[in-house]
Amino acid sequence: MTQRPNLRDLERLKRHFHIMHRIRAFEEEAERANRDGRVGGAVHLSIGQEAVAAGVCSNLRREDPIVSNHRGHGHTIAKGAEPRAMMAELMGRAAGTCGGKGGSMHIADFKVGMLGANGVVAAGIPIAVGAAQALRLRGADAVVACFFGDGAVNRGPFLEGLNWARIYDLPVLFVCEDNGFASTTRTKSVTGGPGPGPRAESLGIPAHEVDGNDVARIDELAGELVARLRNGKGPQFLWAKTYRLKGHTAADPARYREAAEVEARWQDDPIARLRALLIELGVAAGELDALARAARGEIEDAVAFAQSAPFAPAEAAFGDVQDVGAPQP
Amino acid sequence: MTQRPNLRDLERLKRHFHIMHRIRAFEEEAERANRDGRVGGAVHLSIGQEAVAAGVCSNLRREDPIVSNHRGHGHTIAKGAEPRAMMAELMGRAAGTCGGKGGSMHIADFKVGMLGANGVVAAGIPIAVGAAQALRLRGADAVVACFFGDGAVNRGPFLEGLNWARIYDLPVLFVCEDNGFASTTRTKSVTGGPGPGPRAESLGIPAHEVDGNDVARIDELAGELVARLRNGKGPQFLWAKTYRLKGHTAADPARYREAAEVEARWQDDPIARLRALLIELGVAAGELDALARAARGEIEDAVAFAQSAPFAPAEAAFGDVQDVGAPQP
Amino acid sequence: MNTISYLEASTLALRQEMERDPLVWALGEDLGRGGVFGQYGDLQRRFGPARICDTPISESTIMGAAVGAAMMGTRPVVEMRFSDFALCAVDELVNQAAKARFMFGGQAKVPLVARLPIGMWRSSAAQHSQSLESWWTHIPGLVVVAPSTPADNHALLRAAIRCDDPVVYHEHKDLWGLKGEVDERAEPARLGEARILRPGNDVTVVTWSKTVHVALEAAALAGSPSLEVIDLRTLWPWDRATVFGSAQRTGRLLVAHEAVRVGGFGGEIAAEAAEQLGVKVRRLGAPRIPIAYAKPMEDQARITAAAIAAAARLLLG
Amino acid sequence: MNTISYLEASTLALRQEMERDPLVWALGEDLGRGGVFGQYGDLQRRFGPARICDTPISESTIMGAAVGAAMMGTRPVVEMRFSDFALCAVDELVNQAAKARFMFGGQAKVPLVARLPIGMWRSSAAQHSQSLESWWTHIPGLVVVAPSTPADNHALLRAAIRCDDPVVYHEHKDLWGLKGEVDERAEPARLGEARILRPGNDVTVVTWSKTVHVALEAAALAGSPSLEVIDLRTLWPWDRATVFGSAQRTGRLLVAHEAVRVGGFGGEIAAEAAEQLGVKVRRLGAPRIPIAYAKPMEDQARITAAAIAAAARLLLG
Ligand SMILES: Cc1ncc(C[n+]2csc(CCOP(=O)(O)OP(=O)(O)O)c2C)c(N)n1
Ligand SMILES: Cc1ncc(C[n+]2csc(CCOP(=O)(O)OP(=O)(O)O)c2C)c(N)n1
Ligand SMILES: [Mg+2]
Ligand SMILES: [Mg+2]
Repeated sequence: MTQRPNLRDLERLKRHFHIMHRIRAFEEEAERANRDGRVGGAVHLSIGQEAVAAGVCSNLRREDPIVSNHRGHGHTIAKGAEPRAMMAELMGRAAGTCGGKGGSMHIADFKVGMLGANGVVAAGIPIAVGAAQALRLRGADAVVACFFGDGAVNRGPFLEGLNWARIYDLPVLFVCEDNGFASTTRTKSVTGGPGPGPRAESLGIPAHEVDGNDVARIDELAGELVARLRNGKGPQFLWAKTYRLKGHTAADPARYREAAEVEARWQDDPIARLRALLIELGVAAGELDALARAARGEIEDAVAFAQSAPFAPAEAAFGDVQDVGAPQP
Repeated sequence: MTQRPNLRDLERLKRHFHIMHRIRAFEEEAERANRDGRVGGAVHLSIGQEAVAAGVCSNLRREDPIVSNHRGHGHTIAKGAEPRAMMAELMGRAAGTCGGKGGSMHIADFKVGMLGANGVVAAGIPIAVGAAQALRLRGADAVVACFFGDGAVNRGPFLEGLNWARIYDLPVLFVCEDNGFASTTRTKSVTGGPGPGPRAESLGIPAHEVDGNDVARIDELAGELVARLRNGKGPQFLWAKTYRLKGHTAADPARYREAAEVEARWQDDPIARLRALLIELGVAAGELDALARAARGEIEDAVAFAQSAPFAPAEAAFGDVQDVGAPQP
Repeated sequence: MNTISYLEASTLALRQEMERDPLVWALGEDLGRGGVFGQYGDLQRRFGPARICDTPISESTIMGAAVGAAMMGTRPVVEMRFSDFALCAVDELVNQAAKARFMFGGQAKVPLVARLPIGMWRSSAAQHSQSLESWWTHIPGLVVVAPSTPADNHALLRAAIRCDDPVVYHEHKDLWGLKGEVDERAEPARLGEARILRPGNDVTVVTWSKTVHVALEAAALAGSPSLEVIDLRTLWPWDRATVFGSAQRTGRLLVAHEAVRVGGFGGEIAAEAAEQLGVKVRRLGAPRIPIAYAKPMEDQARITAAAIAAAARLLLG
Repeated sequence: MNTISYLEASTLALRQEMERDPLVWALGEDLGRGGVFGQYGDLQRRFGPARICDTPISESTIMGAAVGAAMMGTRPVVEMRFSDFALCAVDELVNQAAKARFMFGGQAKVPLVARLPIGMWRSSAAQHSQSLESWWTHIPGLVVVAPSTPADNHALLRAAIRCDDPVVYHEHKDLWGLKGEVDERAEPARLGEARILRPGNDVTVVTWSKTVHVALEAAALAGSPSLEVIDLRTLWPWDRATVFGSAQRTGRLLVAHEAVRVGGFGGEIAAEAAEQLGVKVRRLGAPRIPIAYAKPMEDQARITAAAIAAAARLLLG
């Protein structure tokens, strides 16, 4: 059950509601566009996991970087990126956040501190700790949030990166989005021991388990942890238990799990839960519907924008490679 | 203080005494030979750590493989390799265990189940779990012991390999020889959290701390753990706390630590401790001296053998590369 | 003879080798559900989870465990999903697999097959599209294979599995669906043998993997010079006799590959031919750019039939 | 002008760049005690542990953290100890450092310098002797450098640190002790410029790193043809103008390197020269064998002055 939020304020919850709807709408459009070919490549949807992105990022400032994994749309939106530029990226347009060079799997928006999704599982972890180290060298007091999945805790960089953050006391919030799966494999079946949290603890990093579908609780906990980071208390680990409601990619029918299991999990949809909470707190259904519609409208606008935006010229493939010894078209 | 051994028998302790002296003598000769150029490359001495090799390997059968790291002479001798062939390897001779191709850092003797030292820290861990998996596929009931240092627990393969052993329930005894250093760095200063044992526990592997200079206790504990492995109880972790009495390599004067610290640690020399215990148990000093002399004699014989053994012909460099597409001299 | 796909040919090959030798097994992520491209089919149901082994996302240990398992006398087939992810396992492949036999003076061999699917597929951007086969040719101890047809994926994979050396085996992601005739009872191929797919008089075109099909297309283009198209099939060892024989006949050698031209394996073959035969040489490969997501930019990294024909014309002078 | 060693030249270069730019820093194992070869000297005492950062044995994260730190505007110098250990950090170097700028559409650059000491030193066997510089030339986004003298190690390291691209910087372990004149106030080198070290008429010899000294020795051998010795200094970008200019003059090009010949960077240069200029080419490199421990076998992997002279004679003859 959703816990009674130790409320900061109702407006904050409504903002979460808006952002989570924006993520949901963005990914539903991306899914559709991937199926009909307007968006290419592998598209990893975070539908069902929106509460983690919203709850964590709402505690970050624009100058606090985040590092993401392959499932990065939600983090990017929650960090404040423009849906137009994001959808343009997914459609490979010059107006995309990466000029069409990255696509969904490499979405990034450095303007808002989003240092990139990544096609290699766990590769973002070392990048995040290095970013934190650089910020310290530069005298900035920003903090870094690093998102990864439960599958990433079985790769070496998980150990190396967390140890690194600990020994240098870096202000990094590690966020493990435990959605139960690594592609088609149930992560539990390939993960020894008691799981991500205890692994972090064994590396000296305090771990905090949280219901990953409860945005109010995530927001509150992330707020506490980010405050600790800002107070120089060293790295923190957030273990958010959630569920991947869609397949691994938009093209994955996910036949390796029962329809009934997925259906049951839809009952725990973080957006529906937040809606119920807000109604319980006295917000009018009409106001919420308006917020949801607004979010949907923003995304429809983004799709329209992206579809009519031009592609970068083919020769742009020769740009952004390197300064010294740059390739010639 | 050395614990009263829950004695299997006195003969066993005397065998340890002999083997530990053999290791000590071998490495003292290797050190000398490295200084005067008879042995080349980097030579990593395990002087002060002999109890771990002796205590663990005495519980293994010939067909139980071990995998080692760069500091592998002790493990190799304790597993039963011939000092002559070993010293010949260090001197690069054709009669060496690897025909002179490996040298100290790649010493190996497959005949006695010694699958190799390794020049890459932590690289032996995945190899060890794979060896265990292969043994299971082949229906063998052998167990594998994997030796590595306290520096190796900060590399990714530590996490990956231990997790692997856990999820497939492989009979691997992980032996962390915690000698306080990784080259010139005190390992504590770069290791977050409570250390190797708790890291193993967080991966679901029972960890057992032991005084790494107490061969009787190591033998006993390793005996218990190997029995568990043979009974299908899954992987085990032995965390042996010891000290590297010499420099990182035979060429390292180790100026990064005080002479007083090293001197104090010599008081805890595992060989001296074992000698004191045996005397306390009533063994005559003369008998022990004879054992030590015998060990020293075997090594002197090995040096003499190696020095007079021929080098492999230069063209042997073209052998053992590959079958398909083999290089031509 | 059956008409099956390049993907199915690999499933068949692995199945046959697993039936033949109980010490052949495979390990990698999601293999129980067929693997990321379905190339492991229902093999786990057939052989059980110990021989079709689902692993965690632990590339270093997938490769490293295979090294240990190979040294202990089994024949692991290592699935890396995308050749890009093998970059997480390079110590294990290069410092361990390739060198163990030598370092240990021949005490053990390392008969593993590392499957590293290469190449551009569709809009997969810079971390899922690479072709780095030339790297492995530079590493003593490794055998390097890159089949272009279903029949070869069957015959070469079986040969790779029986080979006592570590083999880096490159399937091309854009060929999975390619259909062709496969004789299930055929002998495994001999590693190191190229094949002349199309005779020609003017220019010898040496190529492998997907670019074989592009070269055949080029040869069929109206106005193209007469191209002799050689599918190299194995990059190490490469079939010098066949390549040199053809190049000597035509007097002109073009090497074409999808990988980046600079530092690509085309340089090795062209340099050898220039050095040993003195024939005219030319190379085609991708420009030195990462592979972009958006199609117009992505296409800049593709070698086209027109480009091959044009390069051949330049050689003709 | 001071006469200092190749090693000291690198310490000086790093010190000067750290004094000049507070965002230059270094990370790696044991740097506080000077690094494995002493090349970090007393820099930690001078600049503190945040800028000369002692790390755990975590190559993936040493390189990966540098990528993050470089994207955030600092200039990390990454110490890998032995180029062999960089094989534990290839995803980070190739999939991340080299591609980040491109994948993210130019939103960030990755100005890191990865120091990968290469080469045979003394009896260090197969895992501590490799030269894999050709690999990095194949990777779009990377700059590749290999200095052969103290002056160049000073001037090129400073240039590498100021470069906005990721630079793979290869020092040769056998050159640490080499002494030479270094002008502390000299400008940093320009990356991509080769240098003709010795003029000659018969054969252009292109080489880099330690083999430069072997080539000079070959040129001085009695009975050797007249060799024009070019130190390439930077492998990517390589100085085509200087190499081609010389090769056109002599009509003969020999590329010699310590790395394995098959798949080595010699193939790239020889193929380009054959293709573009039609000059006679030849390559020298190590046989395709791992490097053995025992000296007689180890020496089989060495390129000698006599071998260079003989290869040059073959080109002439
Ligand atoms: C190093 C590496 N290995 C394998 C893959 C293929 N892959 C992409 S996503 C994924 C599953 C990741 O699971 P998790 O970390 O839990 O994230 P989730 O997909 O559940 O969000 C895998 C195996 C990869 N991208 N990188
Ligand atoms: C991947 C890798 N990084 C660095 C090194 C260099 N190196 C060799 S031994 C060593 C220290 C290892 O420490 P530990 O594991 O504690 O073993 P010990 O030397 O103390 O026995 C280092 C850093 C290496 N061989 N491999
Ligand atoms: Mg997951
Ligand atoms: Mg140690």
